[in-house]
Amino acid sequence: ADSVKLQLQWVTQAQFAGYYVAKDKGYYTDENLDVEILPGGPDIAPPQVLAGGGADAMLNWMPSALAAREKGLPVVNIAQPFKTSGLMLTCWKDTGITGPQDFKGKTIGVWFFGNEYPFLSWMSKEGIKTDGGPDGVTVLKQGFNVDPLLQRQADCISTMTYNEYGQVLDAGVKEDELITFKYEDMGVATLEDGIYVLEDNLKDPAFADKMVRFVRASMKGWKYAEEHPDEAAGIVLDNDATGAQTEAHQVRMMGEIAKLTAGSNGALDEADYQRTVDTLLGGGSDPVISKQPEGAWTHQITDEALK
Amino acid sequence: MSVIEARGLNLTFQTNDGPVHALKDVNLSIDRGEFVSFIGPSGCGKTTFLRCIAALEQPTGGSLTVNGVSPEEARRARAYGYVFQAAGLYPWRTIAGNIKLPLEIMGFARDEQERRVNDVLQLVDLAGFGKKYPWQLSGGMQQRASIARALAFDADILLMDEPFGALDEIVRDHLNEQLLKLWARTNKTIGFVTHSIPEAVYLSTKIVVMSPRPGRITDVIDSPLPSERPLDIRDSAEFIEIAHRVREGLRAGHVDE
Amino acid sequence: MSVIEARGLNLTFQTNDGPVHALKDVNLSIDRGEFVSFIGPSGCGKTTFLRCIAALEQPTGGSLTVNGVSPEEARRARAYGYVFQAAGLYPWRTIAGNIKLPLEIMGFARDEQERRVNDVLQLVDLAGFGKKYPWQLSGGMQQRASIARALAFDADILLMDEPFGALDEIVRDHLNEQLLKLWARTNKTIGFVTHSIPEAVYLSTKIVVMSPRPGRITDVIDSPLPSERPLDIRDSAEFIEIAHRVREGLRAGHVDE
Amino acid sequence: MTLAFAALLVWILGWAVNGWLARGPMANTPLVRLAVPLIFGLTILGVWELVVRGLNVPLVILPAPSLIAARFAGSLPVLWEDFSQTILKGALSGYVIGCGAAFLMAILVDRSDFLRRGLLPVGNFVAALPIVGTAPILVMWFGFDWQSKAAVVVVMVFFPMLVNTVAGLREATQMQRDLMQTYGASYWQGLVKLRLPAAMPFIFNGLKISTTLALIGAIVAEFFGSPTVGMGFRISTSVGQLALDMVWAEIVVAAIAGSVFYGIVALAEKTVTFWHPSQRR
Amino acid sequence: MRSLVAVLTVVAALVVVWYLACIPMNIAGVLVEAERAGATVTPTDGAERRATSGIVLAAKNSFAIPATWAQERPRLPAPDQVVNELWKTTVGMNITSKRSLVYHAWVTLSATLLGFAIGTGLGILLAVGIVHSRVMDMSVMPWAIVSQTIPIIALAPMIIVVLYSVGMQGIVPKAVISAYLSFFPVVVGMVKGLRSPDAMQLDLLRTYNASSAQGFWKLRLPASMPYLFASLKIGISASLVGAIVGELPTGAVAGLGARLLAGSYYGQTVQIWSALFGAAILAACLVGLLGLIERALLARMGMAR
Ligand SMILES: Nc1ncnc2c1ncn2[C@@H]1O[C@H](COP(=O)(O)OP(=O)(O)OP(=O)(O)O)[C@@H](O)[C@H]1O
Ligand SMILES: Nc1ncnc2c1ncn2[C@@H]1O[C@H](COP(=O)(O)OP(=O)(O)OP(=O)(O)O)[C@@H](O)[C@H]1O
Ligand SMILES: Cc1ncc(C[n+]2csc(CCO)c2C)c(N)n1
Ligand SMILES: [Mg+2]
Ligand SMILES: [Mg+2]
Repeated sequence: ADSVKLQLQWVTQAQFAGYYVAKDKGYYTDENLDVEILPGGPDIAPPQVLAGGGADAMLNWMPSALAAREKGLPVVNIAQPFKTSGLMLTCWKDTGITGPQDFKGKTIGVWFFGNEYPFLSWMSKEGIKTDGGPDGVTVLKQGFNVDPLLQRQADCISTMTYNEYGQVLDAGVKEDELITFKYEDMGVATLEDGIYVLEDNLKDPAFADKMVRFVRASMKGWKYAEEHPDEAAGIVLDNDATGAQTEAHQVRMMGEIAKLTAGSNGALDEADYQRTVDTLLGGGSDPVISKQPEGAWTHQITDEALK
Repeated sequence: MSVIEARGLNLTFQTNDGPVHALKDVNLSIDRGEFVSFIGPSGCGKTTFLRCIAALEQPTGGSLTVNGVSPEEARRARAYGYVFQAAGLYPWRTIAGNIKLPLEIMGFARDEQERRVNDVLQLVDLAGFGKKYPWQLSGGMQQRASIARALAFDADILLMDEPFGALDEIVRDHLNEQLLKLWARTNKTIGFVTHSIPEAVYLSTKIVVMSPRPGRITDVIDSPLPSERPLDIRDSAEFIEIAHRVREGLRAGHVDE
Repeated sequence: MSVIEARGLNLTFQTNDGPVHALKDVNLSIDRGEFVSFIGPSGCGKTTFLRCIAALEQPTGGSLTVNGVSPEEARRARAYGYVFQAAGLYPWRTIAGNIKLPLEIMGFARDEQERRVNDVLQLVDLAGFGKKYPWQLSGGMQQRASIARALAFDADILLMDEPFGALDEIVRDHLNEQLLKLWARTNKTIGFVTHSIPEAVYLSTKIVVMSPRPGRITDVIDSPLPSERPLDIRDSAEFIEIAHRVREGLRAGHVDE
Repeated sequence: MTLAFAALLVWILGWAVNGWLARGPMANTPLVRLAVPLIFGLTILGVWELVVRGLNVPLVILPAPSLIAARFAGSLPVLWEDFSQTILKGALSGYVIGCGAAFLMAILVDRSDFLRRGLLPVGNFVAALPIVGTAPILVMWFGFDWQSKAAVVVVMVFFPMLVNTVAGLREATQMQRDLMQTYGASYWQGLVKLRLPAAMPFIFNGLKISTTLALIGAIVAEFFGSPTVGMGFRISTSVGQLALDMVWAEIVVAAIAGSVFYGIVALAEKTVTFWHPSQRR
Repeated sequence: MRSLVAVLTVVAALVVVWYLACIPMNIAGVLVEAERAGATVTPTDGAERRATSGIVLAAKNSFAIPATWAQERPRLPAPDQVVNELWKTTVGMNITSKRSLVYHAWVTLSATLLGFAIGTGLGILLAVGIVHSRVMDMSVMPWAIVSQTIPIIALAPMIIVVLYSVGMQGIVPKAVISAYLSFFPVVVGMVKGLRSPDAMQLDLLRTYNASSAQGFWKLRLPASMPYLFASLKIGISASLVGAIVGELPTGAVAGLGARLLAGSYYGQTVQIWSALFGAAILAACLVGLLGLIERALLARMGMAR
């Protein structure tokens, strides 16, 4: 069987259920693939692993992937299982925040490590400075949990609909104590969790063929996971080596993830791509990418896979 | 009047090999102005006895008084100058600084400190070396500095534990002479540990011969030598006679080895 | 035949205080089977001279031959047994193990090693202590063990740097006797550093008196004493006469201090 | 390939020059003592440059030294800001507080045999708590700014310093203590005139160990939450942005800062403990 | 025996302080929870409460104090919570379970031991080189010091990626990081130890015309043993920290580091603390084990007194 290594961008959780389901259900084996799923972590950069040859494909947020491309690492999106963005800002209502313009003077937790681009684009679109001045926002590099919000060290933090937001609620906070801003709703959504490979590799027909089979099986896994969320969550739990995940949490996450993958058959929607690029380029003074990317995506694989 | 008075003194160290009887039933009385030497094989308790007098060690039995009070009280009254077997100078202080140390602790005035440091440096032939650090001096010079340190604050009782062990014979002779002169001038009471029979005989008014396991006094010899003692007194018949007696005493203590 | 031959030997140490003339124009010749003592005040270069002979120090001038070849070559031929000022036993080896050390290094056979260890232990009165560790022995016993170690491989030349400095007089007398016997029996050439005039006179066929700054030889005294020397030879007129001469020589070297 | 071969050549050459210098007559001059490690460092840099170029190692894996140098020179303002946030504010204040507190504690502990027996094992246990676990907790307690970094540093340096100082205070020999006794010296006189000076080599040992700990602690703690400035922040963010040249520029800053910091403490040690055999030559 | 009593006393005192500290640390959170549950707390206004110190809050709401020791996500978990969690995840669980701390400790331990072995071996080799070669001494030693000023956590991901790219995964990258942290104390201690024989001991060997190999085996090496063990004890805890650091960027799939991270990621303070203590206990055991080996070895060498 052909071996494929997939680098995730975070630890094993339902966010990556499709791949685990495909592996567990034998979809990869059916395609004559031997897939190894490499969990990510707080300071593992999937593009770096890809560049080092440690993985054949990676999952990444498109802003981060495009930035890597500009840095000279030619990564290409070959499939986009996530249709919708799950990223949002969650704020305490009692801070008086009602809209983006109220962020001025507030403290906001943001994930860095390549995940800061959507936020920076949004802020520059709103014309809000992020350097901590009185009429800008004070940005904190947020750790891995929702403590900054709960401990009131930040007025808002970044959350994913499927994960951290649930954790905030789990901590006993009522939804009406909070106000949330989904990037999707604010019109600054960027594509998340696409599958990327190195451009040069794609020229190799054998590799391309491998990816075709990989994407096909993966999408089959995703669709199965969408339809059987409880079972998918169970499969993810079985694959979690840390033993730290709880069933309730993964089931809920799977439910939310299903909403994000729902609209996608795996092929990248050009309009979504263009919206992402525009958002990133639109960032006034400090854009994340400086020019329209060329060849950052291809339908070559999905066309074949979805035939 | 008796300055140091030991009655049935015992000291037993508890070690993990069992108890060590470092001192057993030691009786001794030393008068003001006496020069007493302690001699005996290694491990017979000479150092231990000196340490008891200086209240550095607590006897486990018997009584010991110094100037009529307990050693502890005498220590607090700063009755002792003590010279250890090794020089034991503080390496971070100059020679002068080392000699000044007890003076600082006892609260002497600044200029008095200077004066005394100069005096004792002169006395031990180290004038001009005050600014050096201990490791810049030879072993003999270090030992002399440590003697100077013990002399600086002019205690009534001077306890010296083999102070000249590391020196060559000429320097040793010279310092012996100096010490005798100092003693004659100041009328201090001196307790002096040595391994050298001639040295003990030459210096002392009283020689205490000790023997080990358990540490005890086997002989106390009062010297009939005059207090005026040129170096060549060591060739006199009287001297040789006393030396012989000391040697016999020592040899007796060695039989068990 | 002359075993050790020094001609105009010089050794200057470069220190950051300037040069130290440890040895200056030293001329000496030692014949096979002689027992030569070196005596002199601290720092006069006794140790340095011994170290030059053993090729532990490189002279800066003059010539020095041992057995007709350079000290370095003699060292490679393992011509020396050296006893240092302190015992310097390896704490992780038993007494027997310490004595075995040179034998292992020189590649003696196993059983030969055992035999020699037992022999020399006997010789220095330490039979039965072979299995003990150094720190389980008294200072005197350690020193004897270190002598045994130097004797074990039976070198022609024995160099001893104040080997008995730390011992009390009785033990010292005893070891002096033993050493003389050994020397008489084996006809080794011995270089011996000491601070004690009686010791030097009692042991030697030749006494080298040295004086410091710069280190040089001020007197070489050939002893007329017979090779058979009971301890009480020390009370003989001849002995006292030589001792006197040595003392005078030493005193002369001390004037500048 | 030829470049890789050149790398080998550079290595041999550098090593040969050093060998010649170290065995030469000037080996003990300060100039050579400085030159030899420098040449060694330059040799490594040369080899690194040639290997990276020769084997076409991707920038996002390992940038060449020349690139790092260019980035370093081009980012001085940012580097300085990060340096002052992490080192000047976080590491230094934590170092001073941690070492100072440990010093005072050591003097207290030293007075009581009971405390010493009880506290030191517990202290060793606490010192074994891995920083990657304590840092998130302290960030949660002390907030995102430099205060939490200083707290991490305090926790990291406290026990090594305590253990060393306590050991140092017991360093005075029995004879030196006895001497103080014969003078009837008070506790404080004994402390100031004997035990503290005698403890200095140990105290400086603790201070030296603590320098590197302080630096690492302050940087690592920023991985677990920080404002948008600081060396740790920059390193972790730049890795995510694949700006490896920036990462290495920060590492260079860390190495320079660490070496200078260490050097200053070592120099102070040399002047204060000039009397100790290890400082004499 | 006396030491045991002393340690227990100190521990007891610390536990008391710890319990007391829980009150002001956790009270704010407890009050928010109580308020959501419908209790009346003073002051009632949340903003005002946040401006009040923990001690004052505790005084005004003494009814809430017991709850500060039993929160689910405390700022500072109470000792019994940590001990409970430790118990539950070690003794109370099958050790092959992924939820068992013993399983994770084993994962970390294996990387630690491998790293420690590599680091110690490398450290000793370097030390031997430094002692026997002036060039090595002058060139390498300063850079060894510099190497320790580099924050390993910054290098860790790169080391992992580089090793990934040459096909090494799993335990080796972690062990490399742990070796990087442990080699330095070993070098320093071993250099000191190999240089500890005094001039006289070295001269003695010269009079025997011993070769430098003989000098190494018969003098330098045995003389260095006490120093070696002192630094091995530091080295092994450094190794452990290295293995834990190495677990973070390797996907943190298993091991104490993964537990720390997972606990941190889900705000499970109790789990963080128990993993933290697990790590410290593991370190203590390793150091203790080395101590026993040291005692046995030095006793066999006759150096124990
Ligand atoms: N602190 C101690 N603990 C246990 N035993 C001790 C202690 N101090 C001394 N001893 C033992 O007490 C005995 C007497 O020792 P002391 O030091 O008084 O002998 P000494 O006559 O001064 O010998 P030396 O001439 O070698 O200095 C010895 O057997 C010694 O081993
Ligand atoms: N390695 C050295 N470097 C510099 N000076 C030295 C060195 N070794 C010895 N000296 C100096 O050389 C002189 C002679 O020293 P040496 O050790 O030979 O004296 P010694 O006669 O053995 O004295 P002692 O009786 O004190 O042992 C002294 O002044 C000493 O300070
Ligand atoms: C260091 C680091 N911080 C944040 C993210 C952001 N992120 C992207 S996906 C995801 C999972 C959400 O539950 C998270 C947290 C990251 N990748 N690495
Ligand atoms: Mg004594
Ligand atoms: Mg000498």
